[in-house]
Amino acid sequence: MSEALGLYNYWIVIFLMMTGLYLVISTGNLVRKVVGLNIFQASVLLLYVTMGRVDGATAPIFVEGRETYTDPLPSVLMLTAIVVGVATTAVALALTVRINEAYGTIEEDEINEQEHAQELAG
Amino acid sequence: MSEHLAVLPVLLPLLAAPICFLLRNRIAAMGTAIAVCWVTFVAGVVLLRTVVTTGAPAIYELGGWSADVGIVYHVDTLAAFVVVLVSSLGAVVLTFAPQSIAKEIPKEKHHFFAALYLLSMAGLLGIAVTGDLFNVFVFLEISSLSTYALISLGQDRRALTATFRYLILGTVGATFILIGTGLMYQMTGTLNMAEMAAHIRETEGVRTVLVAIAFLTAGIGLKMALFPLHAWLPNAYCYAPSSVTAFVAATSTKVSVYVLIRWIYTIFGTQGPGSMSGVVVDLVLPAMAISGMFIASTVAIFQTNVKRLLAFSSVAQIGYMALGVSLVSESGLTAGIAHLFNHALTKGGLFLAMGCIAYRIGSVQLADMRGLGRRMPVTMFLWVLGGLGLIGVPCTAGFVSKWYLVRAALEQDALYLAVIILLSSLLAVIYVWRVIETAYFQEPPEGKDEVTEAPLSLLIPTAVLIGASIYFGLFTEWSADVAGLAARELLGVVR
Amino acid sequence: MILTGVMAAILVTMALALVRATLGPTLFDRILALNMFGTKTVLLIAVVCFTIDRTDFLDLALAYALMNFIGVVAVLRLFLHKGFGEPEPDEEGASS
Amino acid sequence: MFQQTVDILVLGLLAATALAVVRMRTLIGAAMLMGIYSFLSASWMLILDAPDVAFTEAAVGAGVSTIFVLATLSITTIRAKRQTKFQFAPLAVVVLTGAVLIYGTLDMPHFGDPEAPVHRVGNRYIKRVPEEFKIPNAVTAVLGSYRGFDTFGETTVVLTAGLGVLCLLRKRREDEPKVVTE
Repeated sequence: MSEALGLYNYWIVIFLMMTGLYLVISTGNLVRKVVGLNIFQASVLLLYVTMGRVDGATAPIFVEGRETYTDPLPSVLMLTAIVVGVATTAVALALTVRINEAYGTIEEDEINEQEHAQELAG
Repeated sequence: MSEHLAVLPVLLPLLAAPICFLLRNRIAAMGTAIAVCWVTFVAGVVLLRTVVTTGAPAIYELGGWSADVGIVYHVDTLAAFVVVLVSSLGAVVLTFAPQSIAKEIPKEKHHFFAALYLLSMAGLLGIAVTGDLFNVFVFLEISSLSTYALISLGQDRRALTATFRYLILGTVGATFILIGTGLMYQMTGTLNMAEMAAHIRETEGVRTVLVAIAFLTAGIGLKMALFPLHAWLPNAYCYAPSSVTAFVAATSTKVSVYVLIRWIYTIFGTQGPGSMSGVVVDLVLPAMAISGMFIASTVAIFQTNVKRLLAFSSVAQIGYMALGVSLVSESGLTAGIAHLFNHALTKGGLFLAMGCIAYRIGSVQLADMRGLGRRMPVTMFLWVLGGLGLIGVPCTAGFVSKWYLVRAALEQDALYLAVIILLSSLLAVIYVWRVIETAYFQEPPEGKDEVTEAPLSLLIPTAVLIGASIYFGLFTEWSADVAGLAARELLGVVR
Repeated sequence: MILTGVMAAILVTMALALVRATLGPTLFDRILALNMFGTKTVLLIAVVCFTIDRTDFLDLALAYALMNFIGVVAVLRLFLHKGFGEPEPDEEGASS
Repeated sequence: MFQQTVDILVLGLLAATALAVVRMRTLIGAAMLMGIYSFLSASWMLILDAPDVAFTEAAVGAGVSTIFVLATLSITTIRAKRQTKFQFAPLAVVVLTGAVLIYGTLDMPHFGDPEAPVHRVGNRYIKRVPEEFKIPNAVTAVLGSYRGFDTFGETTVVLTAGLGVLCLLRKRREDEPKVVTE
């Protein structure tokens, strides 16, 4: 029982990560792919933050009268990872805009069709 | 000055990138970028000399914080070798670039090209020198994001979709690396690779660490286009601007191979108690490598676009490197590291030659290259020399590393591996011959404009890379010896 | 104890807002659901601050409220001309 | 007990949101649910005593990312094609990856364990920050000084992305993206 409770958080976080990954690889719509990627990355943040947690501790901002603090390092790493994630999202969305200009669609199968036609023509 | 040497190759291009962008003038931006690249190259060579002569890795504590709390740069022979590899190829390819991109990229984007190119190079160099696992992720993202933008500069609209696919797979790979890093961090409580290695020996057989290794390997496998994970590579190489293809093909995947070597040998360990990379090295890596060597080479034979042919050949050649790494012996590792360098020169040179061809005939289709041997004799001659290097003909650099690889296989009494290496080289003969046959023994297409030799500013960088690949095939002291030294260091055989 | 009750109530409201955001059917429903979800987050943070006894984090709730406000304004600006009343097209060929 | 109840409830809500994003057919709906997901995960981070990440996630994840996605939708299209057939391969990949990860959790130190090895370096910071810096926030100290180079790298990532986006979206003077026939 304690095993299940102690690891419950990790399992849910894994479920969240895999949901994001599933959306990335299963959908053919470019915007939904980016949304999935976002969910995937946001869930990895939760994995790290979950690790840093210490029972009975408080946030690592020092105050009078508190002795134990949670681990500051996972927070630091994830602050970097959030920014990296949003940077990737921005580039991916800019690409989506350009693809929509060039192909008139953001559906993968329609793009593939057009590319195939182009390949045959060329 | 000398105490800051370790950080210099990373900081120079990193700080020059925004300057190039702000200059806006395309000539000034490209000029600055080229100058910075060559200075970086010189710094890299000095760094390698220092590391080799002092016999100890150069340690640089960023911000003055020691390894237990801060980030340190840890430059051993292998890292310095990769720095020289990336900066030299970066410099040569960028020297090639101005004339080439003048035809392929709109003029108002040239300063973007210069800035992104420098950022990509800085990211790759940062991965090479850092001793901190999370820092690898950050610099990997710098180099990846700039590479995406560079590839999307291609003329064809398919460059956009190729980039998008690369971005999705690359980000999934990077996130896998982030998960693996997190699990390693969770079990060891540190991000410094040396400290991590020390703690990992205490936690023998912990399942979390095994999973971390699996995720790190899968993530970096995506980044280095190890065989079944290579889906992004052919189109990305095919539709990127010529100079971008040459740079990415020569450096990006090679640095990923370096990261894999670093993780397997420095962190996970390969022998002794507590070594954790058994399954990866014994089973996964060789299987992927060998299937890649055969399947990708076979696919390459049937390509009608020469750039894509070379891209599939790259996937196959990554297999040779991975195989060398997986042998866990001095000559195997030497072969892997030497092939890293030799293949970077050869493939860089070949893609530059493709750039020359694209510059003159505006196409990289095999059908349009008919009779090119007579119309662009120098370029095609260089192409043939590079092609021989891909096959591994004696006197080329490709031969040296394959020779080491066969020797490593025989040392382990794995005769079948030696046969496999030779057989897959035969496949390379076929696809290289297809191009040679088309260029030399077929009549040029009717009704096309007369084509002349590529301008010298394109030919000289191409000749430098191809020439270097021949030079290092004839005189192996430098490349193979440094590779051997790096291999001994990684295996813990102290000089 | 009373804080636990408040927390539970807020979480239930959040779940209801989530249902509305999922079902739609119009863009306006979704925007309202997003806005409501943001408001509930602000309340949740306030309650959490009191339960973990770090009232200095109440500032965070302010920042969330601000983000929520800006977010909703931005969404409304972006889709000013898209028409909020009709259900959104979700299929190729549906009227937009 | 309170902590556990809240954990289970908030995590359940997170899981429901993630599933809703996958099931969501309309693009605007997916974007909004993504915002909700970020808000919720930010709240959970606060419950886990990581207010700095919670703050950044709310501003950057829930705010900026969502607005980026919605802006993209407003200039491209809000139509999404209905997925016709269910594919088995992605689900298999995801289930396999998830199973590997769950296998990995079996040896993990339990949630909130103060003795977990993960706190090795963190404890050094907790000890050293009050001595070496005059600021109360340990996260800021680590971010700005001990691991300042990562932060520098992060800034460079933003620069790179900015350059990339500008380069992609800048209109070509001569022509629109053209179809090159080979």
